[in-house]
Amino acid sequence: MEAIQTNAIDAFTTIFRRDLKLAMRRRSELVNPLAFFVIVVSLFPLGLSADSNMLLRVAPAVLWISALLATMLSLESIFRSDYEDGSLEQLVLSHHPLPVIVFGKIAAHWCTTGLLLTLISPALGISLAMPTENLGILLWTLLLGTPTLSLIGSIGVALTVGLRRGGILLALLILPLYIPILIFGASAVDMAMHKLEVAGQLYLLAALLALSLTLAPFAASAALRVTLE
Amino acid sequence: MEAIQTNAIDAFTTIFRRDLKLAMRRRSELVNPLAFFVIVVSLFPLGLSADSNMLLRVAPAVLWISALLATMLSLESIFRSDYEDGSLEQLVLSHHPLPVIVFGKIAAHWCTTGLLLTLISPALGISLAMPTENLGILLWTLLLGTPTLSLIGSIGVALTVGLRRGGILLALLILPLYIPILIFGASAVDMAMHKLEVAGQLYLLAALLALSLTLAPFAASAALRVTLE
Amino acid sequence: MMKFIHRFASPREFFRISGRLLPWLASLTLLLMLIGLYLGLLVAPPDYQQGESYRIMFIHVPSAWMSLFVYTVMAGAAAIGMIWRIKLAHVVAMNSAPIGASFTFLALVTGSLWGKPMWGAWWVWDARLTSELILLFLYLGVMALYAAFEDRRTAQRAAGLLAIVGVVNVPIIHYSVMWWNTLHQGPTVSKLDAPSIHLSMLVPLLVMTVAFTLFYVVVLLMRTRWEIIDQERRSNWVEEFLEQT
Amino acid sequence: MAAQPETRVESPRLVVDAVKGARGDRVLFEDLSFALHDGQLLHITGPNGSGKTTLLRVLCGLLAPLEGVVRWRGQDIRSSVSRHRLESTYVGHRDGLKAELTAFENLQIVARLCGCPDGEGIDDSLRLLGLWEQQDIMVGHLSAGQRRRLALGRLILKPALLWILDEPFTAIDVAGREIIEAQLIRHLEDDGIVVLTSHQALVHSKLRDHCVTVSLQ
Amino acid sequence: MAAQPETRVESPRLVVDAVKGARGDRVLFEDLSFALHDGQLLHITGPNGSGKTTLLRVLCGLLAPLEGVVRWRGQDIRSSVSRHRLESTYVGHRDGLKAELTAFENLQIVARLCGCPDGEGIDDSLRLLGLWEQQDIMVGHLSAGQRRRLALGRLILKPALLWILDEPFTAIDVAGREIIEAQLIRHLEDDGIVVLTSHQALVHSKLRDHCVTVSLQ
Ligand code: HEM
Ligand SMILES: Nc1ncnc2c1ncn2[C@@H]1O[C@H](COP(=O)(O)OP(=O)(O)OP(=O)(O)O)[C@@H](O)[C@H]1O
Ligand SMILES: Nc1ncnc2c1ncn2[C@@H]1O[C@H](COP(=O)(O)OP(=O)(O)OP(=O)(O)O)[C@@H](O)[C@H]1O
Ligand SMILES: [Mg+2]
Ligand SMILES: [Mg+2]
Repeated sequence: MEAIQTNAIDAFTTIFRRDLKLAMRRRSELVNPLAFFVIVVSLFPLGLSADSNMLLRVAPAVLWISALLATMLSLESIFRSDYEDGSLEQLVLSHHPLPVIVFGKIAAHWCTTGLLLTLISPALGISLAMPTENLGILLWTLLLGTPTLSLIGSIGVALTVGLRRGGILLALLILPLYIPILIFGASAVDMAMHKLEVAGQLYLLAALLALSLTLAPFAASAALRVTLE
Repeated sequence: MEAIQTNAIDAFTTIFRRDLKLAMRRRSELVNPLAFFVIVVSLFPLGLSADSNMLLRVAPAVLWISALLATMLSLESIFRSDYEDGSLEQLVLSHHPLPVIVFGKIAAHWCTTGLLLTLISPALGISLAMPTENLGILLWTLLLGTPTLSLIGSIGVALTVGLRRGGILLALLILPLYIPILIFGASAVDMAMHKLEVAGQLYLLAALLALSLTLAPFAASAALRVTLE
Repeated sequence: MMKFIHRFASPREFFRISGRLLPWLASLTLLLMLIGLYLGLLVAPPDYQQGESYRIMFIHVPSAWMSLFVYTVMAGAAAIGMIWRIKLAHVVAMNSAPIGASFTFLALVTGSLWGKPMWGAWWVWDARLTSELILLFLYLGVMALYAAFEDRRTAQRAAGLLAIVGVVNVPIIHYSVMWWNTLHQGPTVSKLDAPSIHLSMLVPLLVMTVAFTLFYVVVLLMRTRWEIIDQERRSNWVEEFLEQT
Repeated sequence: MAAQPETRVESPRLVVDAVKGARGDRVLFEDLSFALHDGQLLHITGPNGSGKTTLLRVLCGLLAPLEGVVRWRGQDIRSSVSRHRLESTYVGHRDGLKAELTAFENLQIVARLCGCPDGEGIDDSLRLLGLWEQQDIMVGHLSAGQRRRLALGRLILKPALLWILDEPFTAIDVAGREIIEAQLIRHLEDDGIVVLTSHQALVHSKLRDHCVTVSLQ
Repeated sequence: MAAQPETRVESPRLVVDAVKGARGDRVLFEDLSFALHDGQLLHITGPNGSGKTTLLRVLCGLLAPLEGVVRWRGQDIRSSVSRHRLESTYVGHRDGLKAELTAFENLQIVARLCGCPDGEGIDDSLRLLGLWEQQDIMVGHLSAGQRRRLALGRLILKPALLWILDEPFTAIDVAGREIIEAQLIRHLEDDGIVVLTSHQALVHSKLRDHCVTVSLQ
């Protein structure tokens, strides 16, 4: 019993470190969700008339939607390359519990996307004319929300990874699940900007995070087993 | 001389019909850029507080940005699957001029994405509370703009197709090139909603289309030659 | 002339000649930089409107100019490399990208530092600012594409192609952004055109510009030399050189 | 259809019992039964498209058989998963290597995941496979055959009883083939079990002594 | 290193002249020269990673040689592209088939792109390759060997003088191998030229008569 437990932790760290190393190796992957986030956010001032009052009012929605899209676009990296070169098959066949392995991969994904997005978000908030005292709440909602995005996303990727062209189908599966997070996240920032109380939203985001932390690795593992057949 | 010319046209239609047929076969691909477009557009009322005055003012930007993202996400289908199964190699080695083949693929891509997006856009415009008399101009800007998106996009895909994980890198390469189209397209719709003259923008969009029609197939072919080495 | 170019374009000759030039160029750069900063920060009078904060101009304006200049050089070199298949041109193009991106970044940072006291905001979506930001993305795209390929020759040509496509787009971006911003509501941003500039400010500005250009040349030469060493590390002359040092 | 291995006293390690496999609507094999004892090699043969790959995926538990069961040490591999997983190694059509990591790093991950101490084991495998000099090259830069050799490295690293190999000799040159056959022989002599498919006959005579054949139609 | 074909009176069709090939920083072959006449088969051999694939890609013009030229009918293939393309067929490592189309549709596209009338030619090829019954199955559902057979179908459909084949026998069973060797013999007897790599020796003795070998180190 003891022995198996430490083994599972070993497996988690092996996978986590492996995926981080892979993300470092393909340097572009580390930089790019970030770059995408920055670019999409800056499309809005370009599409809108760049009047700062208007920008300010759409800022929470724009930031959250962009973070969501950036995460969504990078989701495939959780499983696709492993699927394509056959590594996923090998991981599924390993004697460690699959949820542990999947959890290692999700954790690595969040560190290379959601965490980075969160860290850069204040700068983008400023570019959309957000007042500095609201940047804290932006950070908090993203910090609580983006791990949930990675976790839920992993289920979608696991379901679509066997398909030839998962990309857009994935978006279709995932977006409806992302909507609650988007609504809570964006409205929390919006309300904070109107000087309203937002603890409720934050608790809800935290609850969603806890829920997906416990369920998503299992759901994603089950999905993988099915699609790999 | 005669003989070669008709051959090139044959090659174009062969490729065009092949790619359309492939898009039909993988049904998901036909539906999905569309579905993505619809979903992203409907995220905005969710992220914003759904007040219709606000929606109306952001509608042109939101529609255009979503169309742009939907096109961008489907770009990979132009070359990636052909690259992965080795068909692209074979197409490059065919004795037909590569730009003709590339052009056939771009045309098929536009028919299955940009054209469909354009056709559905009025319905989405209405859902964002746009007045009906402005839907015509929305249609026109998309009709002139989306082919340019496919054309420019093909260069980006050609450049990244050999890379293991082109997805987000592609976005980074392509978005700066898309910005002028976005600005002209969105501002034309916006100005039409303010009852201003927009012929200038439409001419510019047409000029960009003409420019990319003549250059993009050649640039994309050159890029393919480089990345296939 | 052609012969000289070809000789200079051969890696070995380039290495030899640039090795001789470098120390001189580097000291000249340093000297001009010091003079420019001295004149700009200490000698030039404070501005009657902006007080001391305008002095950031002596960094901002040259780096903004350089950001555009370097992009042109990069795209030109890439085109030369593609058309005449000159290795050295590709190397120059690809080594220009990070330098140009740094200048662009510097222009953005100094600009927004300057913008805070001037406009009360770190960033506004003004035409010039926006196109500078897009320029940064173009640079980053070129660099990312270059880094993404494992084979160096492929990387150089692919990224070079992107640089060339980008240069077609730069004027389009520039004008589209101007249009977009002026067509809408009136200018939210105070116009940048300063009234005819005083000589005591113009001189340090020009000195700094020359210094920045030289700085670019020096860094470019250094990076190019190291890349040549890396590329040709198996050839005899590089081994000889490495033994000497 | 089923092979008839010589009867032995001990109970067989791997038992395939009335298994039916299908892809899409097509039934590929039905009522297929055989049993393997320690030290036996099963060579699955059959023309293209007869279902060899499908059968191997059933044997390693990636695919559920439509009917019948596969038993390892007497237990259904679909219900008591971990024992079978711990004791078997599958090398499929695809190599399962990360192109961005070096040869060494790839083996390191294999070693860590199967809980064996790294270090020497990895060095030995690299030497054995003739990849010692390539150990710091990224796998994406290796040739088809070098990659295949590396994929087979997991056989050497992970101490498993059952080896399941789908066309292991693809892209591998003559010298490489000899190395791998030698490994197979060593494994069989240590009482291991091997199941493999290959369109080429096995070269080494010692292998043929251990060999049982099942051919699919 | 270079092979010495018997000298003939006519000038050789394919000439490889002092070619140097490299991947990454590594030089794989240098100063490699040989010439092929009509009716000759060139078997490129060499251990894993010696550069066989690289050489084939140079020969079909996908990769520029670092030094030297490849000449087809006396002209550099990198400068006068279309003649060489028209007259040669390359079947590489990957099959170049669309998984979503049926076997028939795949061959149809090949036929249309090389300008030959479809219809009969396609039927004949399917029959010849033993894929007549699979013609309406999507290629994604075919087995590894069936797909490889279909990929080789382009040799039969497109009337080309020069065939360039990278490990054509991968995943193909014994019967399939015989079919393909028979095609090679027919092509050579019609004065065609074949360049191929394969780690397995050629079986048919007639092929060996036409065969020249170049081995890379
Ligand atoms: C992040 C903010 C800023 C950016 C990205 C930026 C960018 C640029 C660029 C690209 C140029 C070169 C334009 C050309 O030569 O065509 C430039 C020049 C200049 N900038 Fe800025 N700028 C910024 C903020 C400012 C501020 C706040 C001021 C002061 C009010 C300022 C004053 C100038 C001046 C005086 C020039 C020289 C104009 C000329 O060439 O005649 N900039 N800037
Ligand atoms: N995903 C799938 N869906 C439907 N049918 C499939 C699928 N995969 C394989 N098949 C069918 O199953 C049959 C057997 O495939 P399998 O890959 O097991 O053959 P194989 O014996 O390994 O052949 P080969 O020697 O060519 O590798 C093939 O004839 C094919 O038509
Ligand atoms: N994209 C690449 N970048 C860098 N090096 C590469 C690349 N592709 C191949 N190589 C190197 O080139 C060498 C030759 O590769 P090639 O595929 O030509 O070998 P091969 O003779 O076909 O081998 P095999 O018999 O295994 O198929 C390999 O040793 C490999 O290290
Ligand atoms: Mg098989
Ligand atoms: Mg090879």
